[in-house]
Amino acid sequence: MSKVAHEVARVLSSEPAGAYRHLVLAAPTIAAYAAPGQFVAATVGGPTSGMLLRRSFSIHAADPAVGTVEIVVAAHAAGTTWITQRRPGDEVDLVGPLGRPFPVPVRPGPDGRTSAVLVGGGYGSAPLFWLARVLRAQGTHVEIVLGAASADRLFGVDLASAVADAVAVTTDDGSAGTRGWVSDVLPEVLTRSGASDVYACGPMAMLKAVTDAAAAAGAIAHVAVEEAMACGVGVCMTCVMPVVGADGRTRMVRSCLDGPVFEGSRVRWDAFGDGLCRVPDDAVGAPQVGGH
Amino acid sequence: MSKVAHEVARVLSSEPAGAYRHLVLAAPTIAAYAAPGQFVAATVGGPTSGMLLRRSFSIHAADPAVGTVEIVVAAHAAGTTWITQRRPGDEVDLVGPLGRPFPVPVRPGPDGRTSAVLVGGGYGSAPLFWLARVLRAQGTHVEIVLGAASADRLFGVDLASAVADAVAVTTDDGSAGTRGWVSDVLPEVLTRSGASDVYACGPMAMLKAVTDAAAAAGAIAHVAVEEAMACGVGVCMTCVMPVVGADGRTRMVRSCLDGPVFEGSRVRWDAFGDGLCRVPDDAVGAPQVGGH
Amino acid sequence: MADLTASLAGLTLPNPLMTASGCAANGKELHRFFDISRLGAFVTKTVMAAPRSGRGTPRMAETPSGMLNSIGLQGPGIDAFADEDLPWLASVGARVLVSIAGGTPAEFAQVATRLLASPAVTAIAGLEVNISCPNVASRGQVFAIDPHASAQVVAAVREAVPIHLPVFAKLSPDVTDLVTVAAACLGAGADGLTLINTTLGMVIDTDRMRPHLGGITGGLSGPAIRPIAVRAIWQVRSAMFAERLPTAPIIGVGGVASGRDALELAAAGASAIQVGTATFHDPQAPAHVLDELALLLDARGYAAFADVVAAAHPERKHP
Amino acid sequence: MADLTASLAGLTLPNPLMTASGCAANGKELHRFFDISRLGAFVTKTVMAAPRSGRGTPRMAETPSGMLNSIGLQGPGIDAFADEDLPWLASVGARVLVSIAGGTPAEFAQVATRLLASPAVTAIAGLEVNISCPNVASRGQVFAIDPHASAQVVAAVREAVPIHLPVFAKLSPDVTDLVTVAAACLGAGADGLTLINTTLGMVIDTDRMRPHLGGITGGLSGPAIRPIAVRAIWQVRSAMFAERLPTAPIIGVGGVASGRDALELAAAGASAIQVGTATFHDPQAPAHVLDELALLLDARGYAAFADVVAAAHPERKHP
Ligand SMILES: Cc1cc2nc3c(=O)[nH]c(=O)nc-3n(C[C@H](O)[C@H](O)[C@H](O)COP(=O)(O)OP(=O)(O)OC[C@H]3O[C@@H](n4cnc5c(N)ncnc54)[C@H](O)[C@@H]3O)c2cc1C
Ligand SMILES: Cc1cc2nc3c(=O)[nH]c(=O)nc-3n(C[C@H](O)[C@H](O)[C@H](O)COP(=O)(O)OP(=O)(O)OC[C@H]3O[C@@H](n4cnc5c(N)ncnc54)[C@H](O)[C@@H]3O)c2cc1C
Ligand SMILES: Cc1cc2nc3c(=O)[nH]c(=O)nc-3n(C[C@H](O)[C@H](O)[C@H](O)COP(=O)(O)O)c2cc1C
Ligand SMILES: Cc1cc2nc3c(=O)[nH]c(=O)nc-3n(C[C@H](O)[C@H](O)[C@H](O)COP(=O)(O)O)c2cc1C
Ligand code: FES
Ligand code: FES
Repeated sequence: MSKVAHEVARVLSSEPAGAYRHLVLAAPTIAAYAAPGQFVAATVGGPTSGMLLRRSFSIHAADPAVGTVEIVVAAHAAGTTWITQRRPGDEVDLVGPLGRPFPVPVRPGPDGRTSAVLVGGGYGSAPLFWLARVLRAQGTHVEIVLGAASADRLFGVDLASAVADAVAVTTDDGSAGTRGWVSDVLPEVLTRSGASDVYACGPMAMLKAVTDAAAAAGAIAHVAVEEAMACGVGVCMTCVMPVVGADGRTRMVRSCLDGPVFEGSRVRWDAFGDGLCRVPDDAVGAPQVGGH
Repeated sequence: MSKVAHEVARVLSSEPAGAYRHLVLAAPTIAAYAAPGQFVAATVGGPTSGMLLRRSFSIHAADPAVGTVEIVVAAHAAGTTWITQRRPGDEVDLVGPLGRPFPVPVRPGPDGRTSAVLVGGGYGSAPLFWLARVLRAQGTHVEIVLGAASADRLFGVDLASAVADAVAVTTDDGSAGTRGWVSDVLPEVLTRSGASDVYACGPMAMLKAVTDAAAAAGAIAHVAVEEAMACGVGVCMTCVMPVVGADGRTRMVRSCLDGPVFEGSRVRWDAFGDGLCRVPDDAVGAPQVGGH
Repeated sequence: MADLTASLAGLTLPNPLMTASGCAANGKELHRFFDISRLGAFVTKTVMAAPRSGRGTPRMAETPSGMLNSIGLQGPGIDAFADEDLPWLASVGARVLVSIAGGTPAEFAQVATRLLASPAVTAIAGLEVNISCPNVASRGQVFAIDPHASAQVVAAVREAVPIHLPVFAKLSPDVTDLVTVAAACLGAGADGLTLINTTLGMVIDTDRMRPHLGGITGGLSGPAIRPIAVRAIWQVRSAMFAERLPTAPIIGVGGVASGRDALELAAAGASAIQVGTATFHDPQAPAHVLDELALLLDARGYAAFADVVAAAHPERKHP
Repeated sequence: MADLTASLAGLTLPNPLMTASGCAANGKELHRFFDISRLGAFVTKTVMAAPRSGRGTPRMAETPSGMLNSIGLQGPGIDAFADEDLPWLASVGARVLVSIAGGTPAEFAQVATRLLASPAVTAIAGLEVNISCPNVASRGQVFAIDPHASAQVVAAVREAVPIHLPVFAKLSPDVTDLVTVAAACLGAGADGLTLINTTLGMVIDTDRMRPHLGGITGGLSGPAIRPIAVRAIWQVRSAMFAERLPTAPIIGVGGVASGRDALELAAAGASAIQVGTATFHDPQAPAHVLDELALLLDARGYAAFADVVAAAHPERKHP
């Protein structure tokens, strides 16, 4: 397990970004340890809060030199709304960086260069621009595909061109970019770029579609999931999902510790549906008929 | 029951005042209805608070013309601390004015003028200056006695001289005024002023001492109590205390509705002790031996 | 606008919202904040035969998202209630669910009988039998933990009042087997159940190192216990679907503070909803919950409140 | 500096603070945040004989000042626990209270026996028997609601392990008569009791109109239930003072998030304190509670933690 810190971060800035809020936080220790794909977990509601559990946010950027960590937050319900209401000078209790970062591509193409496509749905794009910078710095060709329901729910279209070799945008309602889903444009991007690795963060249905498209194109999908988490640090077992291990067996693994980034082909997508995730019958320790 | 309002008040100012915090709130309807001795009840902790119950505060001043209500708050535990942290522009959900106000003196002295002594312990003095102004405006001679543990726990010494004909100050540690308790100086003040009515607000032990001193001087004591309250509006029955009614019988009455101002001589002081209040055996409906 | 009518045990109410016993006194105090006749029904503070002083103080402690109380059933006694409080409630047009208690089944029946002699008897929509009160015959243990004692109380009350007045038994969650207590009450003639009364808790004053409440233990209420209320309603409703219990209406209570919360209890199986502790936070809470519930039903396209009752049960979805 | 030593059933621990089973995994994860050997003891996630996947998700819901969970006892099985997890805990110097469960008394005994074969057996400070797990013999009802079934489990475990290893039975609050269950467990050879496990609750997803948890009902935990834990500890401790129960140590658990909370459970009668759900809020919670408790004891002039155990009981003050 990698290094992790627990620190009270001061809000340096909080700016609207379309439907979201972009926060810059002073959290020097977390900034020093973080890598793209990891997340932070914040307490919400202040000292007299009735909400006990931490809320998780992908790290949008971390700058060890100045000691900042950035996050992009969608006001979903009470906890995230509280975060979006923090103002410069306010404090947020953070634990991080948590989880495993995105791995780097290791299979260079015919030109000797590695190539990657980064796919973000909604605020799921938040961690991708930092990843893009890291990948480009090591010589990887990077293309970005961003999708959302509508233009205001896209995040980082302006940032993308600065860090990627090519950018494609889709919206469900056509209010920006191509009308449709990222999965509509992804096959073509994959073919054109010949990417060996696809990185994706966004809703579960999108991650499955990206996994399928990557498989069809012979690429590896690295998907960052968002399962409901109570602790974020590996002690509660609430964030589990069925993932196939190196031994070929499915286990209910903690997405906060073994994830949030998984190889898409190892995720048991068949277990998910209708907002639930079943334990596959062939999972290690799965309930037996008549058993527990 | 008098008129009462439920309104979201905006904080206009919050200033330190010794060990306390003095807040001015925009609450026009409450301001319009309020009289000295009444109180407001505020929710604490914001929308995601784990603290459900309202906190009560005496109305320090109410100005119907500008629509303001003022309170003086001691940071006791989490709820009051939250109130002291509110800043201009913040909102506080208020119900008020609650309870019965201080009655006016009705027995003029030999000079044809009514005379009153107002006694405040700690922040308990908060409602007295407004009361003093009202009494003086109707021709009553007013003296004020303020006491506290130490100088920083006195409230309103500066205000007192502007609204009273005479002021006495005591502190337990002698850091301001006479060293000692208000009850040490009160008999002399009562004798000198020939007051018919004594008004007091502060800790229970002080209220009892004031009641005794008033009785000795042939004056009526009007004491404003502070029992722990869950609702403040008369529906929970948590704030009760034993008080003798017009029929001479003791009942457990709601201090939020029938109080907080009681005639000191009617309060069953014998029932209080060690932070508890027993039901006197002769109270209406008191538990019988072997009964409930 | 969804049809908010609530039907329970022959009773038809304009909407499912009610106050909870002991959290709204007997109406006058809240009527300053909203017209209590807007509510489906007004549930009165539990009344016993004689006037009662209740317990000494402190009688309450705040707890995380809840509170503890030990009021000790303070009240004016049934004579004063029937002659003064009930007529006042009738005068403002409230439909009244009268909460009654006693130390013996006979005292329950006596209180119910006396109630019928009130000049305002027509304002009575039904009786709520509070069996979470000490049973004189068993050294102060409450009736509600014993199916047999609970049934005796219900039978005594059912016998004392005319059949058109529905009788609801209000149960305690502090039992190993709630369904058995529910079965005993329904078997003894209860027309419906109210779930749940407070759960037993305690707070210690760590400054004085002694129990905080004069009464040592007290009843825990508020949003903290809402998951317990939802579970209790669900269990009893499931037992009805499974035909382990006769079908009867459930009045849900416990931690409701918003329209969403009311919807949650209804979906678990409640045909009407009471708002208790939330009233201490917001004196208009019962009215606010009603308004929020109405908006929610509309927003989700439900034609009637009746459509959401027990809607989270698979048996209801796929009967 | 107050003496923090905690003594329970022959066990002497440097301090009374522990993790709570299932809220700290098996140590590695929290050890990144603080040295877990600082705690009086580390309580492991309940382990059963075979590996278990646990339930599907959602497995949790946040509730006001609490949470609901239905993990379904996910775990690696006793072999992996004894061969890998326990040795790791031993390697960092933790004193380990091992939480075990089974579907039958025999499975409990089997798990206990296998545990003794661990290379790290000397790290075991004691066993915590989690009887809030489904009893295969009674269609999935948990052992803990039945005094007889609970006693059978405790007896089987007590027989399987050497007498120097204390056995604690962890009870559920969801019973009509907690003292009877406590008596059954102590009678069957338990050296002490852990009070309380979660209380049964439920949350409904009002968007989807179905139970929020895959497992339908779940266990409610966190500060919301602290008053229930304090009450349970108080009741059992009072029964000991009244000699309705043999005197035995109680480990308190339920809603502790601060030194004050720990003091409250101790004053109610707990000789050691576990921190569960609060760890999800603050991964350093068990260590923070320990530090706060130490400061509080000093500030109030107590010479030893032992002085506050059961200190709110009048019998303790005026024996
Ligand atoms: C690894 C990870 C990275 C994330 N990154 C971002 C991000 O960059 N920006 C962003 O806006 N959101 C992100 N989320 C989602 C965010 O954590 C949830 O929207 C948030 O927890 C919901 O809190 P709430 O109080 O608004 O909602 P509520 O529904 O009130 O939350 C109740 C409980 O459920 C949990 N929960 C509910 N939804 C989610 C969810 N989708 N994921 C995890 N826990 C959930 C909460 O933690 C809380 O315990 C991320 C989630 C995960 C797991
Ligand atoms: C009529 C009245 C007038 C008051 N006027 C003032 C005032 O002008 N300035 C001021 O600073 N304080 C005043 N108080 C006291 C103030 O209400 C309490 O200090 C406050 O409620 C404590 O809240 P807390 O969250 O800090 O403490 P906590 O101890 O956390 O409060 C817990 C619970 O106990 C109740 N409670 C605790 N102490 C008291 C108390 N003394 N009185 C009533 N309820 C209590 C709270 O309402 C809350 O429900 C007044 C109280 C009453 C009843
Ligand atoms: C202060 C207080 C007094 C109560 N008095 C009674 C009562 O007299 N009779 C009764 O049946 N229930 C009484 N209750 C229980 C409530 O009616 C209700 O069942 C319980 O509080 C749970 O609902 P809530 O969480 O909405 O408060 C009382 C509750 C509180 C908080
Ligand atoms: C997510 C979670 C998992 C738990 N798993 C177990 C378990 O495996 N065995 C057990 O005895 N108790 C388990 N518990 C119960 C806790 O140990 C504890 O008794 C309960 O949560 C009350 O304490 P708390 O309020 O401090 O969390 C679990 C609790 C939670 C919240
Ligand atoms: S969120 Fe707790 S184990 Fe993953
Ligand atoms: S505080 Fe509720 S009745 Fe007085």
